[in-house]
This record gives sequence, C-alpha cells and structure tokens, in this order.
Amino acid sequence: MTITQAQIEEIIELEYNIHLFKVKSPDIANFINPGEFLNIRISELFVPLLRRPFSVCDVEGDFFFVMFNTMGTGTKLMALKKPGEFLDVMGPLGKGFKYKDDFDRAVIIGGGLGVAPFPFLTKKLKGIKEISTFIGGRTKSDVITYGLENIFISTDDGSYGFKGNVIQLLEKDFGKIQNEKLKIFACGPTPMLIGVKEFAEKNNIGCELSTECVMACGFGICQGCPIQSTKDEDKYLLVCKDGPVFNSEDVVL
Amino acid sequence: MTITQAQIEEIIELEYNIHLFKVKSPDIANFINPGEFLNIRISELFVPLLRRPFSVCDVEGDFFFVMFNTMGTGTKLMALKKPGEFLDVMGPLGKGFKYKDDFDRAVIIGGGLGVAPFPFLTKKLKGIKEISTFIGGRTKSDVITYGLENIFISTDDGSYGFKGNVIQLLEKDFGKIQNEKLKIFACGPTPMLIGVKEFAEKNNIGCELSTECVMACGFGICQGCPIQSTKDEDKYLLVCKDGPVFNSEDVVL
Amino acid sequence: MNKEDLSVNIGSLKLRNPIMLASGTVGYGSEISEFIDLKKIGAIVTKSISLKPRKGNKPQRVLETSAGMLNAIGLTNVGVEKFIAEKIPFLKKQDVPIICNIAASTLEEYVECVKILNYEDGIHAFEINVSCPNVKEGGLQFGNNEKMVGKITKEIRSCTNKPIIIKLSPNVANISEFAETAKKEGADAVSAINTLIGTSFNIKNRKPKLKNIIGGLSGPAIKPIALAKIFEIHQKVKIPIIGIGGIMNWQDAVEFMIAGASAIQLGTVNFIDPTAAIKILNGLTEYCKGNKIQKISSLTGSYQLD
Amino acid sequence: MNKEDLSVNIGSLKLRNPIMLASGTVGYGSEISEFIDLKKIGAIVTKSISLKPRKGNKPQRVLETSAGMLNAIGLTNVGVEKFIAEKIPFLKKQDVPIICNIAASTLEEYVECVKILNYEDGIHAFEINVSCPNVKEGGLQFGNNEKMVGKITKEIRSCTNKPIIIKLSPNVANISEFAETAKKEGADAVSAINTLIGTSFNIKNRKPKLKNIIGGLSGPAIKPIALAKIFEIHQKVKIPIIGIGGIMNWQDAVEFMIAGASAIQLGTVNFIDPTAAIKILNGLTEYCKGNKIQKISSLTGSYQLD
Ligand SMILES: Cc1cc2nc3c(=O)[nH]c(=O)nc-3n(C[C@H](O)[C@H](O)[C@H](O)COP(=O)(O)OP(=O)(O)OC[C@H]3O[C@@H](n4cnc5c(N)ncnc54)[C@H](O)[C@@H]3O)c2cc1C
Ligand SMILES: Cc1cc2nc3c(=O)[nH]c(=O)nc-3n(C[C@H](O)[C@H](O)[C@H](O)COP(=O)(O)OP(=O)(O)OC[C@H]3O[C@@H](n4cnc5c(N)ncnc54)[C@H](O)[C@@H]3O)c2cc1C
Ligand SMILES: Cc1cc2nc3c(=O)[nH]c(=O)nc-3n(C[C@H](O)[C@H](O)[C@H](O)COP(=O)(O)O)c2cc1C
Ligand SMILES: Cc1cc2nc3c(=O)[nH]c(=O)nc-3n(C[C@H](O)[C@H](O)[C@H](O)COP(=O)(O)O)c2cc1C
Ligand code: FES
Ligand code: FES
Repeated sequence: MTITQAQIEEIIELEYNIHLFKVKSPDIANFINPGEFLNIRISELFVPLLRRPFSVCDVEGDFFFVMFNTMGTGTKLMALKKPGEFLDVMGPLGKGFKYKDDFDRAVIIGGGLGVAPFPFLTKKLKGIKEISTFIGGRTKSDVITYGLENIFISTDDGSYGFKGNVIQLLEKDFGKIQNEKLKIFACGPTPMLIGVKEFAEKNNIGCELSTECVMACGFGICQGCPIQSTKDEDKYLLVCKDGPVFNSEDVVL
Repeated sequence: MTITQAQIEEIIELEYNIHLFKVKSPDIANFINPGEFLNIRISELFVPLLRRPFSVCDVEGDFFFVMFNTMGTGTKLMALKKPGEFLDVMGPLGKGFKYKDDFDRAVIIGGGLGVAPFPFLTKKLKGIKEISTFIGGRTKSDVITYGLENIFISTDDGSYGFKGNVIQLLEKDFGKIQNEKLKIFACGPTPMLIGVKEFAEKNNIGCELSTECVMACGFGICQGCPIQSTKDEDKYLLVCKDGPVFNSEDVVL
Repeated sequence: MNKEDLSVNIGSLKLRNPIMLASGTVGYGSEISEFIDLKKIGAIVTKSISLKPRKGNKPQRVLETSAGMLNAIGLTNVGVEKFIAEKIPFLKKQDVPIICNIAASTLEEYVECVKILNYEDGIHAFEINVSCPNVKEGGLQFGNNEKMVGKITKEIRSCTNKPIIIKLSPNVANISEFAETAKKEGADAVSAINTLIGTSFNIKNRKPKLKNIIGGLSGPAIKPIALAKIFEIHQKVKIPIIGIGGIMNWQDAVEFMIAGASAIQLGTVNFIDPTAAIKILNGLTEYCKGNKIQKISSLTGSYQLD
Repeated sequence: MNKEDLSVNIGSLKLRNPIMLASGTVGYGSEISEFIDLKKIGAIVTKSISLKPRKGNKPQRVLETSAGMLNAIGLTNVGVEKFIAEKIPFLKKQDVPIICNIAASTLEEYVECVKILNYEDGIHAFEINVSCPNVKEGGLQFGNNEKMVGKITKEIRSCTNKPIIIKLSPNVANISEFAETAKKEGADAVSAINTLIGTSFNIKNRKPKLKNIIGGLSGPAIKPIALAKIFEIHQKVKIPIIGIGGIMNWQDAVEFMIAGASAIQLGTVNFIDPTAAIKILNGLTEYCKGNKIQKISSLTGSYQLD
C-alpha cells in the first residue's frame, strides 16, 4: 500500500464517456493483483473532497490501466486530465480474485462498467484456464469488450447480442459449459450480483463477486463501507479491506 | 451590465506569475471605460465559490484585457486556463476614472499590480493630455510597464529605478510638472493610496483613487464592500457600485 | 398536455412558484432586476429593514470559505421610512410579490415596524429575522431564546393580518421547538435556515478576518445542515417551511422540497449567478414535466423513509 | 540555533506536539501506521469504544457533500474487551500516546468502561464522546443536555486520575456553557467540535441517502463553525481546548491555535491523505522557525482583537 504521483501515459476513449487511462507506476503495477483497486485523489484542491475508487483494469510492465465512465464531479474532472499530467494514486487496496484455485473454466460476468477489472484477470488466466465471458449492458454503447476473451453479449434493448439481461444469457448458454469445473467471477451492479449469486448457488458453482460501495477512506479506517457477513449476523465486513472481492457465500447483498 | 461567456484569445506572461489575458467580448469591450471592472467566475464547479474582480486593463476592438497575478485559489486556477477556453464574465461594473475633466497632465500612479487599469486609461488620454506615470514595486519583477507612457520607476529595494517608494519618487520629480494643471489617477495598495491622497491634498491637486476591497457580489446586492464616506459620517459607500474609483476627497481610507 | 402547476401556498400566502430570493442577498431588487425578470419568481424577500437606517459593520464584511462564505454585514439598511418611499415603489412596478424582512433590537421595534409597514399593500407578507448573527443587540439573542421568539410572534400577530414568517436560527439544539412556538403564537410559516455562526483568523497578523470577528456562514457548505433542520421541523411540527441554505441549482431545490420545504429561498447563489432563480425555475418545470408531477407542492415532505 | 519547542500541555497531559488523530478517523491505528510513523505525532485518539461491541448502522454510511462529508457509522467498534486484548498492544508498540475515546448509552456504561480501561497504562487520557449524532440512544442526547454532561464528567472524574477530555457537540446554542460545566465537574480539557447534524435526500427515489437518515458533517465545510465554537469557549472558559473541524493543512492548524486551541485533531483529512499529520507537523515546525516562535504553545488564543 503506497501513495504515489503517477504520470498518465496515454488516454484512450473506448466509447463516448468511457475512458481508459494508461498510467506509469512501477510501485503499483508490479504489486497489484486482479480485483484489487486504487483510490485516486482527483484534485489537489479537495474538489472532490474524497478519493475515488477504481478497479485496476489491466497491467502492462510498469503501467497500470483504469477504465471509467463519467458519473459525477470526480469522474468528470478526471476525464479532463491530459497525458503527461499526474494522478495521486493510493494502492494496491483490498482483496482481489482468487484465480489460482482448482477449476477448469473461468466464467467471467460483467455488467456495464463492471467489466473494468476483467482485462487484467483475463490476462492472468489466459493459457492456464478456459474462459467464457458474459457481458451485459443496457444498450450497445455500454458494452465494452476491451481485453476480454470468448465473449457472449447481452443488451437490455437487444441492440447488441442477446436481448435480455446477462443472467438470462448465462442460463441460455450454460449447457455448453455445464460439465466443466467452473468458477464464476462477477462484477457489476448489485441487482446483477444478486442474480449471479443465486445462479451460482443453484448450480453449485464457486463464485466470487466484486462488490461496490460508496467509500470515504478506501483502506479500512473509516468503517464507511460495511457489507453484511453471512457467517456472523453481528458482523459487517468492510468492502475496502475484506473485499471488494468476496466469495459469494460470505456476504449478503 | 451583462454576463457573458467570453473566449480567451491569447495569454501573455508579462513576468513570472503575472498574466495578461486577451479576451473576446464585444458586449464588454464596446461598453467598458477605464477604471471599471469585471467580475469573473473562474470555475463552473463553484471553486472558488465567488466571482473574482479584475480591472479592465485595456481594450482593443472587440477584445478586452485583464492583467493579474496569482494570489490564492481563484487566480491560481485562472492562471491554468488556456487560449480557446471561456471565461464567465460579468461587467462592466462600477464607476471608472473621470478622465475628461479640465486638466493638462495626468499623473498616473500605480503600485505593484495597481498598474492594471492604466494601459486603458493611457490609451484614452494619449494625444489629448500629457501623461506622467509613476510606478512602484517592491523589486524589479514587480514593475510592469505594459501599455504605459512616460514612466518613472521606483523599487523598495532599489533593484530598478529610484530606491524608495512611489510617493518619494513623486516628491522628487514633482518640480518638473508642478506648474501644470494636474490630475492624479492612482491605484495600488491602501497604504500607497493614503500617501497619494495626502500628497494630492497637500498640493491641492485633483485626485482619483481606485480602491480595493474583498467583494462577494460585485454589483451592489450584498453590502459586502463598504468604504467610509467623508461627507456623511453615517454612511458607507460601496466600492463595487459607487467605486472602485473615487474622488480622493470623498472617501476615508 | 397539461401545464405543470408550480404554484405553492404558504399559509394564506399564494405564490406562482416556490422560488424566492433570500433577504440580504438581493438588496431591494433593483440591481438584480438588470439580470432577471422579477415577475417570474415566486417572491422577493427584501434586505432586513429596521426602524431607523443602519450603517452596518466596518469592513472587512465578507470572506470566502470552503464552499461557503462568511458575512458580517450588520444589517445595513435604509430604515423603514426610506424603504417605503424609495424601495417599495420600484418593486411594485416589477410586479413581484414582496416579502418584507424585519430586524429589530427590541420587541417594541419589531412591533412598530410592522405597524408602519402593515399599510403598504405592496407587502405580501412579513419575514421576521430573529436570527441574524451579526449584530450585537437583538438578532441572535432573540433567535436563541424560545420565549422571546414566542413573544415577538405573538405581538406581531396582534397587529397584522398579513402572513407572518419567522426566520429561524440554526444555531440551536432544537429548531423544531422554536418552530412549534412560532406556530403556537400565530406564525403562518417558518424560514430555515439563517446563517451559521463562524469565524476565521488571519495567521499573519492574528486578527479576525472579519472586523466583527464572527459572521454568518452561508453557501453549499451548509446545505446538509439546512436539510437536517428542515427535516427535523417537518417531522415534528405542522407548519409550512421555507427552505434556505446553500441551494445552487434545481436539484438542490427539489431536495429541499422533498425534505419538507413548501418553498425555497436563494441566497449566496445570487452573488455568483444572478440568473440562478430563472435557471432553477426552468429546471423545476422540466423536472415536473419529466416526472409527471402535476402539482409541485406534492413534493413537499415527500421523503420515503421505508 | 535553538530547536523549536512543539510540545504542549493539556492539563496534566503532556504531548510532544499538538497534532492528534481524531476519533473514528484512524480506527485503532494499524492501517494508518502503514503510511506514517505514529510515534512522531502528539497522540492518537482511538475510535469510540463502548462496553460491548457495536455493529454500527446499515449502509450507506458515508456521503460526500460540498467541501465536506456526512457519516453515520453508528459507533461501530470492537468493545472494551477486544480493544484491550487486541488493539492497545499494537499501539503501545508504536510508542504513540493513546487517548481512548469512550461512547456509551447510559451513565453507568461510561463509568464501567472507564473503570475497566483505567488499569491500562498504555492509555494516557480519556476522551468522552457525549456528542455522536449517529446513534439513537446516548450520544447526542447527552451532548445537548448540560446537566447530563456535568453528571457524566463528575462520575468519570471520581473513578480515574487520568486526564479527562470531554468532546463537545457543536449542535447547541451555547457550547461554552457545556465547557464550563465540564470544567466545574473536573474535566482537564474539552475537544471541539464533533460533527454537525446533516442529511441529504436522493431526488430520484426520495430516500435519505444515508440509511440512518441523519449523519454528522465533517471536513473543510465546517471549519469556520469550529473556529467560532473554539473562540467562544476560549473567550468564556479557562480550560484547554483541543480544536477539531476541517483542518487540512498547517495553516489551518495555526488558525485553530490562534483561535484558542491548545492542540488540534485531524479527522476527515486522514481519509484523503493519511500522511497529512506528518506534513502538518513539518509545516508547523517551519512556521515556528520562520516566525521565531520558540514555544508553539504561545500561539494558543493569541488572537489580536484590538
Ligand atoms: C472497489 C470499487 C471499484 C470501482 N471501480 C470502478 C472502475 O473501475 N471504473 C469505474 O468507472 N467506476 C468504478 N467504481 C465506481 C467509482 O468509484 C464511482 O463511479 C466514482 O466514485 C464516482 O465518483 P464521481 O465523483 O464521479 O461521482 P459522485 O458525484 O460521487 O456520484 C455520482 C453517482 O455515483 C454514485 N456512486 C458514487 N460512488 C459510488 C461507488 N463507490 N459505488 C457505487 N456508486 C457510487 C453516487 O451515489 C451517485 O449517484 C468503483 C467503485 C468501487 C467501490
Ligand atoms: C475592483 C477590483 C479590481 C481588481 N483588479 C485586479 C486586477 O486587475 N489584477 C489583479 O491581479 N487583481 C485585481 N484585484 C484583486 C483580485 O480581485 C484578487 O487578487 C483576487 O480576488 C484574489 O483571488 P484569489 O482566489 O486568487 O485569492 P484569495 O484566496 O481569495 O485571497 C488571497 C489573498 O488575497 C487577498 N484578497 C482577495 N481578494 C482581494 C481583494 N478583492 N482585494 C484585496 N485583497 C484581496 C485575500 O485577503 C488573501 O490574503 C482587484 C480587486 C478589486 C476589488
Ligand atoms: C451577505 C448576506 C447578507 C444577509 N443578510 C440577511 C438579512 O439582512 N436578513 C436575513 O434574514 N438574512 C440575511 N442573510 C441570510 C440569507 O437570507 C440566508 O438565510 C442565508 O444566506 C443562507 O442561504 P444561502 O446559503 O443560500 O446563502 C444574509 C446572507 C448573506 C450571505
Ligand atoms: C467517519 C467518521 C467517524 C467518526 N467517528 C467518531 C467516533 O467514533 N467518535 C468521536 O468522538 N468522533 C467521531 N468522529 C468525529 C471526528 O473525530 C471529528 O470530530 C470530526 O470529524 C470533525 O473533524 P474533521 O472535520 O477534521 O473530520 C467521526 C468522524 C468521521 C468523519
Ligand atoms: S472505505 Fe473507509 S473503511 Fe472502507
Ligand atoms: S460586493 Fe456586494 S455590494 Fe459590493
């Protein structure tokens, strides 16, 4: 865990309003794992006041990538940055995916910008495990396939791929991979994660979920990011420290 | 009085930290007079919250100029603007110099960035009246001669021109112009204005002072910018509406 | 297609829309009328008026803080007489409902002001400032003293039939009790909030930055506090609330209405963008249209606590 | 060349410098110790501890506002027992003075906590949280009730010789009276301020953004309010004040000391820059050097009102 001033090397606009920053930082790139995240201070002026959390999207040598879309003040200001400028980055933070388990095929499920952590995971899995990637969006421009492999697509409005949500798509195509030893890795809006969790439980598949939560600190000192533990009714886990990736059996969504 | 989005045409760095913006706005350039000012909203994000007042420095066709140095958040952010970007400008505001009176020679006195309103005044006076310009600074890099005529310089540390303050310089050179019909136009820090006022009264010279004051609105609705009237003990005048330029006899500094 | 109904009632006071300009942040309307058409807004609340003219505090009177500003104007105003002679005629011509804000140092002064102004048919309602933090006498002392607020309300009630709005101080532990008292003594509505007490020191010369030492904090910084005060009143007291405190855009205005406000006032934002009232009006209209809200008054206190 | 003396005394509590980390904004120190060397700072105030562990409020617990944040954590903590077993040993190893902050729902709970913790020689002082806005029982009710604050102080005083710091609520009209009461009943110091009550609503679903509905406002937005409260206490009561509220840099720290604070606490800034304490320490050192201030304690209450 470090705080570093990392220089933006390149900015790629993947879709309207969806940006990919390539940022130089050996301190982070060499130590971060898929599913872990970074907490970025967007302006020295304390506007926005708090850091903003972003998944590590990919790593290439000394560079890490973040993928984001513009939501509010923070991401809008971040989108105005130019190559050569510096980002104040805290990381690596949190617990990422356990992708070295015993399974044959990774079933990656991403909803909207929930695909963000998966290019890096895909890179780690490639050549070692089979991969099927299911991604869903409201409409075509939501679907980002950057860095992913063996992709199945759904959109709510049917403008791209299967018409329906990503769980329905999964149900539909599940037959083809049903007999392999699977592990699910999912990230996206909470309603989708709930669906994935049910699906995994129903089919008895190991499943990790990358959860989201509004955070104040991102490194465990504010208690601002609780998520209910399944094991202990009296206990919250912290999304920023115990997560953001959880075994789907460990948390109540 | 209007609010307009005015595009920055050109940025000139006169000295380290002293910037001259050339900005396009016929609505302002065609209506503003020397000594009047503009109130600029530096960021849409309400950071800084309030507008910042700047004298009109000069006018050229549809363009106006502002000259400023970086003091705090507002001016620092303004200094980061690039040509092509827009400024949210309210103006023309306040009352400027009465430079069409009956006098032969304008004695212009500027302290530090107090020279800001004088290039425009000089342009209006040139060819019509004689001009002597006295400018003072702490050190050489404070002395900005842009757009001025017939200049006499003083610095506190003697690094440029006369060593001493601008009032001492004026006293020293006063003999040469003493017999003409003079009018003083001064702008600068309050201690300097107090000196100028005394000098003008002692020598019985008409004198206008451009005063400064922290402002909230800049157009007369907040009552935030009072300055004591000499004529009426029970009354404050408003720097933003009744000034910023006052006849030196009308105000207590 | 039906037109959205933006009108609101605050007791017997009917306004074409819920957007007012707050006392002390628009003077007497003439300067801001160069930017906006005053008759489009719900009402203008005039700068606090006192029986005699007040010169106000020495400078420095204003100061920017993080997302806010401090002011210690000290109730500078022209006094009742000049207000009637010079300020009301202009506002009447603009066809904007006038809410006359009154500040005083004594109970008697409040009463006298109201008695004089009561004859002015241009004045649609009185807003009673019992909560200005920037004057030594009156103001805050009253605002933080429940009995006094009750007394003032009662006395004023006895000498006018115009709607009375009591402007409450946020610098108390229990604003809803003040609202309850105001209601009991006959107020038609309360406004909340006035500014919060704040200060700042110059670290070079160690002097207070404001000559008056303390000032009133306004602007976006205080918005969450204002919302909590309004919510508290709405939960506990049945009285129309005029919401004030850091409203910068239509989203904020909607949020204040959801929290319990029947109408809202714009303060600090007028300094930055004097056209804000019109932008917010347009925003509210679009919001009602988009969300099929026929009467904007249905927003008031429509929070969902599950 | 003499070294600047940054040490301060808060009653009988002696600290190497005036910079503390505020309760609830550093947990129990282990995470932040990855960024800074804790033994360089004046003291760490631990997250409010209660007799039994507390789970805290449901999410959403935090929310950014203009230049501030709302929190409704709900005093999540491990309880006294686990605190002693697991948290104190770590902090003792860091060689940082520990100020143990205690929250409780009843007078008896405060007393019991203090009695148990009194034996811990790692604990240098108690900070009594009578002002948390985020729990239904206790907390705020106490903080806004002067008699109760007096009672709590008195009872705690009778069972410990360690310095007692009462952490005051800003959500009152007269904070100095609370300070006076605390002093009278034997407190060594007061901390001011805890967070201000605030809220926010989602304008789409009309629900409160915080599950707890209301939360506590902290950060730069509240700085002018905190300064005014500290100044009020300093003017009226002779008791050491620990200044808290929106301190982001060394300039702010100096401003708080000028306003009357003997020491300061950093809260929200830790979330944004966990190294802030060290930066501020360096800033204060340079400031003292540059201004030939031999003892930083001479800054306390050094305002010039002329
Ligand atoms: C562990 C983690 C990893 C993330 N990774 C990515 C990523 O790789 N790419 C990406 O684009 N976004 C990611 N996010 C979400 C991202 O942090 C938010 O979009 C961002 O904080 C919004 O900041 P803002 O100032 O633009 O918007 P705000 O003005 O702060 O908020 C705008 C809207 O977004 C909602 N929002 C804000 N923060 C969050 C949050 N943390 N979770 C859910 N909703 C939020 C708000 O409630 C509000 O409705 C991640 C969040 C977490 C917790
Ligand atoms: C009528 C008028 C005309 C002006 N013309 C010019 C000009 O042409 N060029 C120029 O560079 N500056 C001019 N100023 C001053 C300019 O407005 C301030 O420098 C600016 O507002 C500082 O903003 P900031 O956010 O950078 O600094 P802040 O962070 O607001 O303040 C930094 C420091 O500057 C002081 N300060 C802030 N505002 C003022 C003010 N209005 N007067 C005096 N001190 C202030 C503060 O007290 C503080 O010490 C003018 C001011 C007025 C009132
Ligand atoms: C410069 C200034 C002057 C004010 N003068 C008055 C006043 O005379 N009477 C009054 O009742 N409120 C006065 N107020 C308070 C405002 O009406 C309003 O309650 C407060 O500013 C909060 O709203 P805002 O955050 O939108 O500014 C004043 C506020 C400011 C900023
Ligand atoms: C997330 C959070 C949790 C807090 N928890 C506590 C607490 O448990 N006990 C307490 O006395 N104060 C608590 N506080 C209040 C802080 O200690 C401090 O008084 C307040 O945040 C103001 O300081 P700041 O503006 O520097 O943050 C908490 C503040 C925050 C932001
Ligand atoms: S965000 Fe602060 S503890 Fe998780
Ligand atoms: S700055 Fe508002 S009245 Fe002059």
